[in-house]
Amino acid sequence: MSGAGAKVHLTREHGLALLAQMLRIRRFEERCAELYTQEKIRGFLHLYIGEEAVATGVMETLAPEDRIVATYREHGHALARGISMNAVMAEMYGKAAGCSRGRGGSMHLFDRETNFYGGNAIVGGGLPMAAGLALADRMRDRAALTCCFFGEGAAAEGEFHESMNLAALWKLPVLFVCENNLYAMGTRLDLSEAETDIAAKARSYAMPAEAVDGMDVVAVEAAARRLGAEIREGGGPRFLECRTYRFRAHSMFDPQLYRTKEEVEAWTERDPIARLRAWLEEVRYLHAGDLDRIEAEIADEVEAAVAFAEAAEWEPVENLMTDVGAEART
Amino acid sequence: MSGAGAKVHLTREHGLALLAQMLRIRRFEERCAELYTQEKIRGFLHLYIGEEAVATGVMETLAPEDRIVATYREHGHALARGISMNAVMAEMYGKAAGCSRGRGGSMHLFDRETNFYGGNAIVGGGLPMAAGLALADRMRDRAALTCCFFGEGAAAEGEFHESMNLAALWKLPVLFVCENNLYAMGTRLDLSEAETDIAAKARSYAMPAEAVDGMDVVAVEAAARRLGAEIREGGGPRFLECRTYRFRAHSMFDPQLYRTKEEVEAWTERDPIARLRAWLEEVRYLHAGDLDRIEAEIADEVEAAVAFAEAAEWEPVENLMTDVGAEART
Amino acid sequence: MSVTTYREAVRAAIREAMQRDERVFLMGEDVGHYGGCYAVSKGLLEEFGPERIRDTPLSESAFTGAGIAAAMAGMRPIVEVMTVNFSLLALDQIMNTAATIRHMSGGQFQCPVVIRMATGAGRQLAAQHSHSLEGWYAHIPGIRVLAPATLEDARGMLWTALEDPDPVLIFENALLYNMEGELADDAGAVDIDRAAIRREGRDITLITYGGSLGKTLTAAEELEKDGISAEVIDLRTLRPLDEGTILASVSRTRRAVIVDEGWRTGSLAAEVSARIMEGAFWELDAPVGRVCSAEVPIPYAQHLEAAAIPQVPSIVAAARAAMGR
Amino acid sequence: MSVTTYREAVRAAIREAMQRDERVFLMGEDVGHYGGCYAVSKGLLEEFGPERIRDTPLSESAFTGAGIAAAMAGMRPIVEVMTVNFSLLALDQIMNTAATIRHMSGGQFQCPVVIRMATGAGRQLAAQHSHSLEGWYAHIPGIRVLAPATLEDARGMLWTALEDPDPVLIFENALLYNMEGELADDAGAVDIDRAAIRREGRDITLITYGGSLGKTLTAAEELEKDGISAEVIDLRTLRPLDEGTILASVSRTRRAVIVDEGWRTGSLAAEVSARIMEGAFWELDAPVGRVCSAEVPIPYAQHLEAAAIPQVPSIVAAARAAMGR
Ligand SMILES: Cc1ncc(C[n+]2csc(CCOP(=O)(O)OP(=O)(O)O)c2C)c(N)n1
Ligand SMILES: Cc1ncc(C[n+]2csc(CCOP(=O)(O)OP(=O)(O)O)c2C)c(N)n1
Ligand SMILES: [Mg+2]
Ligand SMILES: [Mg+2]
Repeated sequence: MSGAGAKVHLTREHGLALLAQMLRIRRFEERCAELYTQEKIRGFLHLYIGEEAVATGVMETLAPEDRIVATYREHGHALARGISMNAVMAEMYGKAAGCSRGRGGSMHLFDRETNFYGGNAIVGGGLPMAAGLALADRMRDRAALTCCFFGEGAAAEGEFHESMNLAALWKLPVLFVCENNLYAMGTRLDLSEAETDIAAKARSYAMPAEAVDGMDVVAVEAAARRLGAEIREGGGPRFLECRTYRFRAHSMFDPQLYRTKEEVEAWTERDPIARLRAWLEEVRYLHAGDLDRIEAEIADEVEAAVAFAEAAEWEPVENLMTDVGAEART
Repeated sequence: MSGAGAKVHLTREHGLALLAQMLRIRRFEERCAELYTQEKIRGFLHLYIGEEAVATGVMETLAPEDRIVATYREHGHALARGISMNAVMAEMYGKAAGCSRGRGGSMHLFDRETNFYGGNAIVGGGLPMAAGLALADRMRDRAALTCCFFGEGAAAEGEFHESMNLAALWKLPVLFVCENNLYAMGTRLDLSEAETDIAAKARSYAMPAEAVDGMDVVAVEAAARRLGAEIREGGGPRFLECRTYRFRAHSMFDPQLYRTKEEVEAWTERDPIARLRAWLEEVRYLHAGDLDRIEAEIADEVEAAVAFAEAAEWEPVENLMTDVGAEART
Repeated sequence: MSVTTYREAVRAAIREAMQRDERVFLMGEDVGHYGGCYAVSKGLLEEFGPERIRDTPLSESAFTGAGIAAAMAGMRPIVEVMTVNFSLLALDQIMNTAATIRHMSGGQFQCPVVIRMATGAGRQLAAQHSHSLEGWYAHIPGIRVLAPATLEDARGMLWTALEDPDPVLIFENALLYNMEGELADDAGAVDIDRAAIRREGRDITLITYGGSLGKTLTAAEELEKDGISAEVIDLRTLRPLDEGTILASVSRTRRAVIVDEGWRTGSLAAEVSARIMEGAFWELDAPVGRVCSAEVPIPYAQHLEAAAIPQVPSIVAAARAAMGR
Repeated sequence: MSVTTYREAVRAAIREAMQRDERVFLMGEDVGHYGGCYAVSKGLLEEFGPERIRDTPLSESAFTGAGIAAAMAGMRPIVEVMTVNFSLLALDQIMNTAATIRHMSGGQFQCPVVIRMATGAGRQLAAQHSHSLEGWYAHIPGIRVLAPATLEDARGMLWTALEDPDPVLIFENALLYNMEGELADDAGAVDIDRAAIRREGRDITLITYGGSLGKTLTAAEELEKDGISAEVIDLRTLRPLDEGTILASVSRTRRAVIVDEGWRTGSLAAEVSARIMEGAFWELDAPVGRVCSAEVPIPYAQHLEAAAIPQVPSIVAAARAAMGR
């Protein structure tokens, strides 16, 4: 891999795992897109295709006790974090076996087991949450960090500003990961920000920040690991900007009037999966049959998830009011 | 005067005018504090005492067509902008002759005549307003700037962040003037901001910014004039941080537990009025009798304003619902 | 008459306003290059340019506040907050500035801004994207709140709102954008003061607005089959309420049910019920009923969402109950 | 029994909670070094230190959101939003996160946060500092809304709220902080489910909460002189409403007036009126009345402000009207 990646000593095993994880996310989402046209999945569906290196690389560096806050574009994060594909797919269907019991859908995947705090659909709304989770951990002397994913569009929100300052001021253990895919829906970064260098913004809160090639999973992982270590040593929050690109439409309703085919094609050339694969071939980590095996395993997993979701039960409508408040007060 | 001030060629006339303006604000507010204990003035009363150089210096540089947005600590701005002391005092009393017809009180002085847009009591709430006024002027090709005053505490608000970016992105003619008096109520700057250099914050929006000694009225005026000229030339927004100090309590209810007497005394030594006066004496601009004359004129004006406010009518209670909406639609 | 959609009617209204008055401009997230989240403003950037079809950053408070102030300084902005769900981020500017500025300044400043937003549930967008808060907004003095439910109103309310010297919030139920129908070729401005009787009836008054009008009319048809003649009132303007039309109708029919997609407690339906209590109590033959949303964050799953919001059967049932059947 | 004030009662409640449970901490603007905007938390910084009495920047959305999340992660934060007027800036976090998270996550996460704020008019603070929005907040499913109106409730509601596994908003009317009275030395936790009958009566039920309780009790005394025996209900918990207590009382007295400092349209009073309509219509001898705030941004001048909000004479007049006198 390029740049930072080159310096990392990647084992064959780890390289293949990264490839498999990214492919797993890709194939899952491709299937979701189909299911959306079949109206099995409804509501909004925001695909992560093209950006898989970010969630994959960062998630590799997190411990089980760490907490994750993500956005409505979070299928990749949920899968990479280890929520089962069955539970995620069932949630997309709105079934009771879904990871949010069918209440959340694509935009609101939650999982207590893996400390996965959503699936937040208000742009910027997850940032105060990350600060608060980290605050609790700090006050409870719990050795964990909170990793907060958000898009570059969120950087314009007041909640970004307030949360960055709070985290830096209180030296909270948060890893802010900005997935800079250049567009917020159809608004290009330079049409929404006077200062387009996102990492520089973070530094204006006296928060150490770096930018990394978000199409290079190895570079992402290396940077996240380094920053995470600094956080774990008590250094306070860190900021990682991942420069990436969304290959698909913003959601399923987007005619993409705001960008050219050429631009999309140029970025597609940098597909993080193709890139890692090429490198693995180059260094002869990818053996004959490896890819087919991986693809087959993933295809099985995806089809099993679809079958699981299809077969799963609907929440009885009588349970509409369940979980508005606690059943009994503790 | 010191620093920047020394380089300005100040006429005697101008020097005396600055002194008189600052004294006028000081004496007005001292009288208000008395009237507050007499319960003639009610609600919240936020005194500007100690910070007069900021409003006085900046306001000198503004044209009649310029617009002003201020905070709840805006008596000085209102007077320096030219709202009559009678109208301001009557507003403090809540009389119908007040500059907001008795609806606003101390925190909400308004005046259409002088383009004075309040008196805004939500911290940070005036910043989007400034952006919008400036946007209108730009779209209407009106050669004017909007001058927006706010405290350093407001810099932590999301509305600050969003407005700074909007103004810089759209190159709006706004002069942002941050009155950095080191405290937001009882919260010292370093307890609320990870990055305590306010001007540096502004620069993170790609907005040119400077900091100036806010106790030096000549330096404030010079800086505001220079930045104002850049704005008028179409350079987009500018940011001026004025380092100043509030000599009195935050409001009339504040026991000032959060700062030491010594600190207050040290700053009082830098009183902008005493300082200008000393300099005017040094350069022999202040002649024998000048100060007495100025003080006497101001005393007359203040007492006339009190008499005016005392004699003024109350708004009939039947008019309670006036101005909730327009009488007749246009 | 031509066939058009609600979306096109709103777009035509914006276009006409932009053409008629150069002080008018549209500002909001993705109104320009994207073409509008609901494609309402599609094509307008090309026609009017980026100064007047102004994409904003994701900064709801600042751009809404800027629109409010631009109106104070002589412009006639149409601020589009993509959906009501995000408008909470701009609420300070709406309640503390737009709604207060005229009064607080003793009448010196006014704020003729129009703020549009999409509202409503029904598209499986779950808890954070399904709010119906237009009735809640109607609590705030100093603003006018509109809920166009028909093509005529989608086409005609905007211009009248822009001529209003005070802030006007327009809530467009997102499920209506695809609604198709006939619209007069010369359709233009409509009043924004009065409720409209969309269907005359003798036995009961069904009072509704916005996204629930269609369901309520369907329910009225069902009731007709049962021999119950239902009058249907479309409130149109949620603030100030046209109490006269409501009370006159209820005084005639002596029974009423209010249909409101807002959560039940503290709904606009509660206010309408209270007004009827105060103004027509002696005329009532039965307690006024309410069909509102269940008090739950709207769930994603289709069957749960459908169960959470007013539907034709629940309206019919409530009307029958009010008839004592 | 000792003499104390509402302020001291709130402070004692916070102190006790901090002592009893180390997961509890207080966070907000000026709660520490300043001693609290209303001096509620005075002295607590010295006692508990800056980690647990945590001054925040002027960042309502972030620190409220952080408190919400800290509760999700096992702490028991008391977030103080200085006044309800500024809470609009935090409303997104309250409505879209705190109120939804349990449901939206299918019951996996819960948010036992307590958010306190001062509310109310009456101190000549004008349009931006005089909101009474506690009734408006009661619209939101997923949260509990409390309005302590007595020393006992000021002292006792907090602990119960902290034990509640869901978000609780506590609104303290700022005019009450100086209220003095006797409080049992062992005063402690109180229920946060039921309304309280603060005065028994036969002829009419006056329903109120928070800052208006005192005025309503005074009005009841006045009415007594007229031979009208008024029952006074203090709602205490604005969400969920204790409908049972309301309906039982009104069914007995057959008349009711609701006193509510919120603006009239869309007030909590409207909801209570609608509930009575639905639950006790056949028991009513007269329409339920409302005494609310005038629909105006609260003006500064004392006489105008006083005219804008409920006062004893207006309560008495409404009660007399309901009695047909
Ligand atoms: C507060 C808020 N405003 C607007 C929206 C509508 N919206 C959803 S996603 C989106 C774009 C966000 O862009 P970015 O943060 O860059 O994330 P990306 O979608 O590119 O991953 C917008 C405007 C929203 N969900 N929340
Ligand atoms: C949004 C908001 N939060 C809190 C307050 C209460 N408050 C009024 S003034 C103030 C301090 C503001 O400090 P700063 O901006 O530095 O201005 P200064 O008072 O020092 O001039 C606070 C917290 C408010 N008015 N608005
Ligand atoms: Mg993006
Ligand atoms: Mg300050």
